[in-house]
Amino acid sequence: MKVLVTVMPKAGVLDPQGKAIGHALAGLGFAGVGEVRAGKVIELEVAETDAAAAKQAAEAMARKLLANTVIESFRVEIA
Amino acid sequence: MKVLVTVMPKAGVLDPQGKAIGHALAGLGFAGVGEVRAGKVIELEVAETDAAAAKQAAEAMARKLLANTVIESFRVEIA
Amino acid sequence: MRAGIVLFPGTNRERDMALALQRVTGHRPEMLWHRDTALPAGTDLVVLPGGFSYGDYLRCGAMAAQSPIMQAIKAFADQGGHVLGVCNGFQMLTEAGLLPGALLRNATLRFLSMDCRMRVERTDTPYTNRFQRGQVFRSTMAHGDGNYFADDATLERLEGEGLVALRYATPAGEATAAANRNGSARNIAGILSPNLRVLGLMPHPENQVDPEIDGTDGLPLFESLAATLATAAA
Amino acid sequence: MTQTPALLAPERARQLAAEYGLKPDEYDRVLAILGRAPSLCELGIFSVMWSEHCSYKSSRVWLKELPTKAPWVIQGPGENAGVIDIGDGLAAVFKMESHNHPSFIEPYQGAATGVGGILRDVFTMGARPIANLNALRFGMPDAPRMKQVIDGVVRGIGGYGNCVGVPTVGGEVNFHPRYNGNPLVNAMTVGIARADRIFTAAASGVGNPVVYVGSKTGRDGIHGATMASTEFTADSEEKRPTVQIGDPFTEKLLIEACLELMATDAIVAIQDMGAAGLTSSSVEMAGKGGMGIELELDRVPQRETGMTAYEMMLSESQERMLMILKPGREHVAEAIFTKWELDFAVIGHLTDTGRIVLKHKGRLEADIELAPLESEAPLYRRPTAETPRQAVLDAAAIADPVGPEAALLTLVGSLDLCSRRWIWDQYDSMVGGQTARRPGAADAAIVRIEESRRALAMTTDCTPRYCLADPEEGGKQAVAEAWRNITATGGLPLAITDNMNFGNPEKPEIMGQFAAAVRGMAAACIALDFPVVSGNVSLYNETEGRGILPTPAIGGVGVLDDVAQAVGLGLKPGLDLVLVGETRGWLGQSLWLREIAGREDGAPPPVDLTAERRNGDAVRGWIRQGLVAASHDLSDGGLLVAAAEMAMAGGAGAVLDAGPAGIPAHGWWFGEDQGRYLLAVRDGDAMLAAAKAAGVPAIRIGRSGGEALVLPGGQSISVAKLAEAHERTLPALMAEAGGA
Ligand SMILES: Nc1ncnc2c1ncn2[C@@H]1O[C@H](COP(=O)(O)OP(=O)(O)O)[C@@H](O)[C@H]1O
Ligand SMILES: [Mg+2]
Repeated sequence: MKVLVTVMPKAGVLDPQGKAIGHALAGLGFAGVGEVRAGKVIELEVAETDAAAAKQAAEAMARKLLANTVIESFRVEIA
Repeated sequence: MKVLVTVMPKAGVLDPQGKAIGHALAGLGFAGVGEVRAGKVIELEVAETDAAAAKQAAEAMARKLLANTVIESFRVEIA
Repeated sequence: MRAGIVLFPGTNRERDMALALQRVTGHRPEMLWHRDTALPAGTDLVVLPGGFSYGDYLRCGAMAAQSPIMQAIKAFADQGGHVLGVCNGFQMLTEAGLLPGALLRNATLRFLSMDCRMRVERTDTPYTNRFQRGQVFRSTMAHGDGNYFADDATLERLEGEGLVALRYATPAGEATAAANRNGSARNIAGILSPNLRVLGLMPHPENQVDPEIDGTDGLPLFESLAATLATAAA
Repeated sequence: MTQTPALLAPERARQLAAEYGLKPDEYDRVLAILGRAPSLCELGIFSVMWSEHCSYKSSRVWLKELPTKAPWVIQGPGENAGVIDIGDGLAAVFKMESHNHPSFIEPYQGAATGVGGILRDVFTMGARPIANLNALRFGMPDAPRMKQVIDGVVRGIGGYGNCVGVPTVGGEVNFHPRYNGNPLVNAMTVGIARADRIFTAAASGVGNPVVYVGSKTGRDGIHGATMASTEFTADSEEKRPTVQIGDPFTEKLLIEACLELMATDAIVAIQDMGAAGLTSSSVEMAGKGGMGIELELDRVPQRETGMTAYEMMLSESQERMLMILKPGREHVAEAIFTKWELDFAVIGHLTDTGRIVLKHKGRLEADIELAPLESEAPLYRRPTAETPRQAVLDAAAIADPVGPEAALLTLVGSLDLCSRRWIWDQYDSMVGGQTARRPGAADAAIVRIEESRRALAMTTDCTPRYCLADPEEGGKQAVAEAWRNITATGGLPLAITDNMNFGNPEKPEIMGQFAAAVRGMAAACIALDFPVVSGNVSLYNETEGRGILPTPAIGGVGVLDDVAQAVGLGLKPGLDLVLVGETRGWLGQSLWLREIAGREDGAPPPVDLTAERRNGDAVRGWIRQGLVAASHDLSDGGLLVAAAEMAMAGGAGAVLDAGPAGIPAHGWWFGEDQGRYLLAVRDGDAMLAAAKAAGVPAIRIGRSGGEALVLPGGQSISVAKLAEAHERTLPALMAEAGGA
């Protein structure tokens, strides 16, 4: 089963990369782009076959390693 | 409208980061984790109100800037 | 002083650090391995050196912070042990929760390898007692993720408790935006734990300990440690 | 098991051979060697081993002319890297290599994997890498995609070098429209080993295990021709060759693990898997040792499923090494590689058959006699055409449109002379704690050797516009400038590596450039006792039929017995400025001519090798006697640019005297006559006397002090203003290349 963990900078945390992307997009002539946030996505192939259990395991991984909750929030989805 | 652009290393392209994450998860005792791929997600706030048009614009941004199509593939979703 | 330098996969400034410590103690510090679960008996300083542990993949220092030896280091710090984290080591200390905050990508979004200057904010610490208060010293930085971040409450607490050890500053000692290349909150270059025994900083004073290489601006930091720990041992 | 592999049908084989780049007569030779049609895997092996890159078929006849011997040369060309004795039982191991095409396709990864590859060439030989350098040639920043290329290449070099913890201490950069479609990325690594602990690739010992270590094998970088082939499978998307991705983290582990294993006595031979990966490493190791080799490809650690023998043999996945171990030592090696969390597999053994035999899934995939694979490899003496000589320009006949003050400000901010700080600020130049002179601080980078007083002086040099105008003088000049740059720091130049970047060798004028450049290099190497110990050739650097400027990049290495002897170029106040060497005011091919007069013509400045040697030996002697406070060689931009560079580096100004009568002012200030140095000394009279005694031309040209360069006409240009013009160019150009 494939699980997606998406990790984003928390609101209020500086996101220099998102800001730079927004800037670059504007520079390339893409109009109407507002706030840009840049995060990470980690795609995990897990042996678990039960979706709820897989989700729970991925959440544990996110809390332990994949996200730094001082600066990041995360969400887990089954792909 | 919020658009999500997810950028992943192409299939077959080495993903050292994913490899290291997989290794670390195994080391932390998370069993049953198979292949891990690490990518980026860019969350864009766009002025566009038509979903199809927003998606199209985001695809253009991905091709032009957000993804390096030599080594990365991307997908666009409306959040 | 009995110092141990921890080696993680990808650590690369361990020899620089060993040279700096050797300069003030006369002997080579011990190298410790990330999979060790205990520190050698009698250790009074643990150093987490610079480098790219685990390739800086995911987040700098994140995987190293989960290493077996980190448990031992946390216990050591809890018991009042001295822990110095430089660059990647600072990132590990924040990831492991031994110091608050986090180190984000440099505001320039580029790796910064250049001289910087730091102002010494207090001199009554194990790491700074050989500096003058307000002294500005030169060091080099070499990092992609040195942009110190903490929420406002944490920053207020750090300031209030005097736990900001070092701030990026101009040669004249002003903490200006221009002197703060990586964009750190309040120009913070280094912070201390409440008991002043854990120090994390981004620049590399271990590269400024030899007149033949790049001057000796960083030497007082190591002399401070040597003096503190020699007294402690006596 | 069958006796012959599955053979290709004759017409199909011939067609594929052509697709893989084998000429018809080359393919006939393959048939003669095999005595039958090849299997796909065999054809792949021949095509990569006989490619220009691996066989040097166009360049070999010329490269033989380069001098490669000296009493201090331990290992000349032919191994993974060259090795020289630097005293105290230590050896310096170094080489330079190009990654031009990959860097244009994917600048970050192309440059990064270039650095990774050259590092492996050096630590393969038992050396700990202590320095990286990079010689870069870019097109004009406003050319399509070029800023992205510049940005990606610089990030890639930094990204890899910074992570593995090897300081990037020097290099060079040129810009020219002729690189618009073909930028050059040449990376150099220098390492240190014990002179009696050098490892080589020659295999020996029948039955000895063949061991694979490092990363797993994927389909990275497999010969592009396979893409067109539907031979293997229908799902072509999956099997498409992919860009190689560098993993500096794994490389760092590989360095530590290999060095740890090398400290034991387990290794017989070792070789990195570079271009043509498993093929070239196994063929070369067995071939050099006169052995046979048999591999079970099922045991190769694989990253992807369903890989064929052909794909495994041609994969260019990064961060992999092949070793021959002593019998029974597998467990020693395995323990070390497991500790460093790297893949380890025994994939075969040595035989006495003189053949390479490959098995996969219970089938024979290749069986080739090794000796003819090397001895019958194609070798071409391609036709050459001489570059027509250009007229020697007379400075007096060229009008100076702006005067020295304006010209200087333009020149110090021009692309080829502006500060490279934007680049080196992204490279960790200090890691290791031994960098005594960083980029910009001296003419060569100085790195001390751990636990020693000794230091190495390292530089890369080449002036491509000279090479285009006169490849022989240009080749000479490139070697001479490297020698001069090392000398200017007080270092004793010992040997060079080279990276020959040229266009299509099938064109006589390109092959002529190559041959002439080698001739010039050889002359300089001999005159300066500066042999070639390693190198690399990159041909076919052409886009739409237009070649790059001929670019024989030279990487020079020298030694200082004591790091304290090293001098930099930073000027301090209160010193006499002494110009060493003869000035005629040579403006042909000078930067002044290009940037100020808008012309790129004339004969380039000739190099008088006798004068070069005499002047340099004298300067080095004076530095070693402690007579010199700062020193700089005169090259691009000439005397006034050199003075400005010293002033900016040290933050002090100078008052300059007028040149001798008979030399036009612009020739005096900006001529690029060779074999010259600008020295800052405490006692100018003593220096002039010493010069006279040594028969070295020298004159006092001014005195340092103040905050400006003051010209004889009274014009004063503040050092701050110069620095502003010098520093502004690259950051301004690259600002919008941004950071995302
Ligand atoms: N690509 C690069 N990487 C690192 N350092 C560089 C690079 N290019 C130039 N430098 C450094 O910039 C300085 C000036 O280079 P250059 O003008 O080529 O010197 P020179 O003319 O004396 O050979 C040198 O210290 C050189 O090592
Ligand atoms: Mg040079």
